[in-house]
Amino acid sequence: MSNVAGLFNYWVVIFLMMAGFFVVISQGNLVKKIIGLSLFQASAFILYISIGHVSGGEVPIYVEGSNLYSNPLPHVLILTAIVVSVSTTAVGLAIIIRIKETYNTVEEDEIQIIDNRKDDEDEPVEEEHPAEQKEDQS
Amino acid sequence: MSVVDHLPILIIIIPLIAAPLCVLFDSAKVSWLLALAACIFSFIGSIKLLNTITASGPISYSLGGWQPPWGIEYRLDLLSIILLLLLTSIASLVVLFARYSVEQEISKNRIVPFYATLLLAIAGLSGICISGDVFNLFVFLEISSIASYTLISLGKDRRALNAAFKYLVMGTIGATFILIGIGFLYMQTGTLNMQDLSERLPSLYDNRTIRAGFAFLTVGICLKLALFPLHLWLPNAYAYAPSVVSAFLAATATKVAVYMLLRFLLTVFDFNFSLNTMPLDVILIALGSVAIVSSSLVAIFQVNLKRLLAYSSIAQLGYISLSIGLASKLGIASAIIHLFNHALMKGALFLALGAMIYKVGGAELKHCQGMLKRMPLTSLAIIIGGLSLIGIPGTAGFISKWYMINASLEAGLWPLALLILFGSLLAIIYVWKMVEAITLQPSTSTATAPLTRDEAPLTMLVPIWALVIANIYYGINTELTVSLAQRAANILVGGY
Amino acid sequence: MELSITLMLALLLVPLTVAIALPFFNSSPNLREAVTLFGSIVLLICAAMLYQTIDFDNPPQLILAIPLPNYPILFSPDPLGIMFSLLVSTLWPITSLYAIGYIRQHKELNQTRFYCFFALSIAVTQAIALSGNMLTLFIFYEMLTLATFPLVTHAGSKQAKQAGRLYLGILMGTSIMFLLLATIWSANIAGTLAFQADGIFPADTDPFLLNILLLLFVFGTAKAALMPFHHWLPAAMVAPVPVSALLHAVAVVKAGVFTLLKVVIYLFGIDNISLLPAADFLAYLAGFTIVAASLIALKQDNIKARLAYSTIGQLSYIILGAMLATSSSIMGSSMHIVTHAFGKITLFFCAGAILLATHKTRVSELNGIGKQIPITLCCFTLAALSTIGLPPFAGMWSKWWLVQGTIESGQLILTASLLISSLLNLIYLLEIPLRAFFFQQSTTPLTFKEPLSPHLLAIGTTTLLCLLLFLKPDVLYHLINLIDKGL
Amino acid sequence: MDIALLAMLCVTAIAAIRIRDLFAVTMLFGIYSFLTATFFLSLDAIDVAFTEAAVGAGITTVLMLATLRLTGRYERKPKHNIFIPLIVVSITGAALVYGTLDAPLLGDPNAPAQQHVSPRYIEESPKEIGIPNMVTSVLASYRGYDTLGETFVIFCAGLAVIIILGIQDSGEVHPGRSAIGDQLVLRVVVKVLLPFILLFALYVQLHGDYGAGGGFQAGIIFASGFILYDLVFGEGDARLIVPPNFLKRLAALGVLLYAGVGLYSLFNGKAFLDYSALSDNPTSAQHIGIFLVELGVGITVFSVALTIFFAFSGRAQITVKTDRRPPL
Repeated sequence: MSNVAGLFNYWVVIFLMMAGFFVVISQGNLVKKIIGLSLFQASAFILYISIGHVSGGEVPIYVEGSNLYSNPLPHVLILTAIVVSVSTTAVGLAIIIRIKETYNTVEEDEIQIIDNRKDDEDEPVEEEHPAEQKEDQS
Repeated sequence: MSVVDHLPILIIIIPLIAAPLCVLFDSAKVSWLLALAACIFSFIGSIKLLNTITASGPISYSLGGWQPPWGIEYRLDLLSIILLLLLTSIASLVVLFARYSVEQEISKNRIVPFYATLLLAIAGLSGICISGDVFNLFVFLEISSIASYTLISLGKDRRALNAAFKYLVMGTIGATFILIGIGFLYMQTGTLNMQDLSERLPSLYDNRTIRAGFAFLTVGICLKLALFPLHLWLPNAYAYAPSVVSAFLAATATKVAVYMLLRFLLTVFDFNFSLNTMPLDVILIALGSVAIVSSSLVAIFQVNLKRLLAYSSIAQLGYISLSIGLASKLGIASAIIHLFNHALMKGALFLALGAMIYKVGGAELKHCQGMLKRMPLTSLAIIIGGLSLIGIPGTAGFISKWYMINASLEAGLWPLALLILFGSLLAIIYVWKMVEAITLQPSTSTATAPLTRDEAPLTMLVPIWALVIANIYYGINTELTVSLAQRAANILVGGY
Repeated sequence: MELSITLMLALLLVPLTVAIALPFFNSSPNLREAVTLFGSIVLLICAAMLYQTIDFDNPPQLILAIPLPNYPILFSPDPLGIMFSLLVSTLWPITSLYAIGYIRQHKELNQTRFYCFFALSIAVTQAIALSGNMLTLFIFYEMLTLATFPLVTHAGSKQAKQAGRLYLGILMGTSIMFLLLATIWSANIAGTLAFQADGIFPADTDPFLLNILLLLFVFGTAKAALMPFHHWLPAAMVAPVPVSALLHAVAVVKAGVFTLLKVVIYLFGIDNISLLPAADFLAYLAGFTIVAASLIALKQDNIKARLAYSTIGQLSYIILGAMLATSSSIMGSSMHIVTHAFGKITLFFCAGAILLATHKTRVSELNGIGKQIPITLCCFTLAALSTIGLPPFAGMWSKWWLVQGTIESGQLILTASLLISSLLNLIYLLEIPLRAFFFQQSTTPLTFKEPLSPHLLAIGTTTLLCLLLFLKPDVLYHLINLIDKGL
Repeated sequence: MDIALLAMLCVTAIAAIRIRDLFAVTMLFGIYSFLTATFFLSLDAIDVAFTEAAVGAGITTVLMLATLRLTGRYERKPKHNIFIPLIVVSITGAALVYGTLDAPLLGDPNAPAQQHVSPRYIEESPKEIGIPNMVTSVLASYRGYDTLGETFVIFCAGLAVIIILGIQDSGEVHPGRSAIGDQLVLRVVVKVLLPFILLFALYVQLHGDYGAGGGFQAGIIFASGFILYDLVFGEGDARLIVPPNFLKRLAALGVLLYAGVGLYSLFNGKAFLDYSALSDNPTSAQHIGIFLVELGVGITVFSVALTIFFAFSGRAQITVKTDRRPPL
């Protein structure tokens, strides 16, 4: 029973992770994919922090007299991981914006259709990128 | 400590630092020179390290002066140095090639950040190959990944954006899986250092957490490796990225993923657990086989040569994972050999296509017409590269095939030998599609390209031909590749 | 010893140098062809000297590189190899002579490229002849395919493209799929690929495996054009005549059967071969090919195609002999490599000459052209007789030994197949001179259009050689006996 | 407490899956991050909680909103079936649960994770590093190299956004044209708040040794000060104060500062990032080292965060101005 109590926490976290994961692979909207990705990662972070948790332990900042602290290492790892995930999100969103501008949609399947259509055409795709050209002049 | 003792960190940190320097100077020319200098430095450094390692065994370097497992350790063994040599040499050549290709393909105001990002990608990948700490590996994996997403998104064709995004999503999922895997390992061992893990894990092989961790690491890495069902991100990413990027990534990125796989399967875990206790060997063989056949078949029907090569890359990764799945010293060795040789071929081919795009303006079959007359050297490079891809004797590809087939025969799995050969058969077809388009004169009515000679500039030809010659050299003299690979395999497989 | 090694190097390098040098003479055809001729003659001299100096008891060994530990790229000729090398070296100058006449009259495009790859193919063929282990042989076997590909597709026409695909597809496909597998497998079993008199396989090798290996080797060597892998040869006939003559009647196809002989004699050892059921099966398959090819040849109207099928049949003689693996059948096969070469190359030369003089490529059109080009057609007749195996021509010797081989091994069905095919040869080869001389055709003007030209010279030479080889087959016999001694 | 939190987390997650209004989803994500942060707090991870709040609820949400402004707020109903994803997810989930079956119970002080490496950090770091916040010690010293890598990740993200979106130079700005309209009250409030925000950022930067905080959080807050200013006082105003090209270089300087510390010790014969080269007294050496690298992190984070914001908002203006054909 205590066993279940002790693991229950993990299981909820797993549920959260999977919720995020599900959003990523099931949703067609790119923005939502990114949101799902962030959910997925954020939940994974909870898993780490749970690993480092020591019941009855202090926040890992040294104070006279106390000797039981939570494990600082997972905290450090997750600090790094959070930064990584926000960077990824930023890049992903930036790409989405450009996709919106060039495809004028952010729905996966529509983009797919456009791409396939373009496969048949023989024309080079430069004119898809007035942005590029303008900027070349600048 | 002399500078030489610091080489392990220097070969990583120099390209890393070069990136912000590019941004500071903010000049295309300077960035190019900086990048070139940094890569060449790392290359020379790696050669130096190779000598040290072959002479006196693995090197360990404690960062921040904190000895492992408390601090982060850099650990170089033969496998790492093979990868580093590959990375730095290819990187140097690619950057040398980049000069004009980038000027043409990438708008002015992006050239500087482009070089900076390329440097980060290079450093990130190198960092993966040298790190002895699983979490540090993750961090550098992310550096290289984010850099790669960006570089791919720079492609002129808008499909590059979509490809980059796909890659970003898949890659991040993979990374998160790896993160979870690492978490599980940490949960049961309390350490992140590879050596430390390898000492502590054997007693825990029956532990379900460890097994789950193993599974997540493998899946995560296979996503990066584009192993068959997880390969969907690769073709477009390589096809629509700027030429330089395709060349660099095709030659190195997936190879580093293979490195990670080997590192985790054989160093962090050990041979018997990974490939005997766990059913991974069967899975690798099965997926590898499917990858070889299916991707080669798809490759045959491509008209965009970069896409064709991308699919061929997936097939080649199939060969590699299949050889690993053979679960024998010879198998691992041949995987490493092919890893090395395939980088050479694909590097050469993609660079050659880059030169072609630079001059002709595209890499589709229709652009090939009259290539032989127009850019003979480039065409010849493509032909030789293609032959190497097939595995014609006298090229590096033949050596790979020889060892992989030997390995599968040794394992008593002659059907696999047949399969590998069948793969080369398909390779003949798709390679010959290119060669025919390039060599045979088009019926003059359809000849679009002027048949005046118009060869790519020297800074492009030199790297291309350096790789072509490497393809032939390592097809005839295999002392370096084979002996190193076999030694590395012995170390990895260890007791077995 | 030292000298013979230098000579071996020369055999490889002379044609190679020619190939590399030729592009620089692109501007002046005369100089270019002079270089070719000169090179070919030098090659002939070197080959002859090698034959003189070589000591077969401890043959010279030349290691170029060691791509795989203990599988070097090794050159170390045996009598068979020397024979092959001599053969090619003899025919190259003659063919060049012929080519000069032919190519110019025929106004081929990209002549330099043509001569260049021609010389390259010769170099590779020499390498095959001299190769000292299976790896080397395999490597250059593949190279030969690649070196000859540009010649096959020389015309650049759609048809040539198709032919090229078939050529490459069958030759490279089989060699990679089967030959390479067989080679690696053998290496895996025996731990060596060096050619040894009594085979390399340890006595305890699973016979079943040996059977498989033999099949792989034979089917992997599509250059030997054993059915069902023979289609590439007729297809390759789109190439210019000199190519069909030297490469697709001699160098390439003979490289195929040469490989098989090497495999049978020096990898398996004839004692083992005769024990393998696979060998019998293959012998019968060869017998079938012999008859079938002759029958198909009968139906061909295009001269070159007819000759091509005749070649397929003749090649199977050699395979048959190899698979019977009796001493006399082996001798017959080895000999047939040479004798058939002279006969067939002459026939092709003549076909080319006919094309040049009368622009006719079909047998049915040849009625009454005998008056226009009598010399050519006489030579054709003589060569045909040699190919059929009638005295007084070289062809007879080899056939003799082969028939003997079949009888020795009591395979009377195979004996029959040999005789039947000889009969068919008689019919389909002699039809041509018959039509030319005796069928009249009112339309054809009776003008003599056969000026003395280089290619006529070539035809004459080869015809004479056919005769000579019957009268003074010393060199041939010397080598043949050496091979026999080796068995 | 935990149970309640977890329950709320689940609710938010499920809601995020079901709702099609992306604006709402983004808001939910922000809430989710806040809840996570709170949960981290309850697990004694204050630094992480702080960061998660600043990043997840702060930056990420802002970026997502900026994106939605361009890509439209509503998601189309996905046509493709969700069957396969469901299978994949359940398999993965099952694997994870399987993994936890042998896991040490939550909070078990004798769990292996608590045994091997971390005790050294807990027991020694106050002495050998000389600062109470163990997280900072590990972050900036024991595993300082990871943090260097992390900083490069941020730098890389900055470059990435510059490459993908490009940033407007000051020429493009429209002082006074505010994103949220002209609102006097807000302006006053911000004017009053801004100094405090910036001060607080500095405090966080310096206080990292003793309490929660450090370069990363400080950088974010500092940047958010500017972002707030930019939002309220019109797009581009902030750009006049800190022009993007300057920011780019600033970011570069930040990482260089960090890496420079490493190289300094390297060229003084110590290992890379071995702070003991910085001073004879080991603990003060650590102090200096940590201060410098945290400063580096702070600078980079600040400039990159601001760059990214500029890039996104800049994109927004153009896209609003010219119909989806922006010069980069």
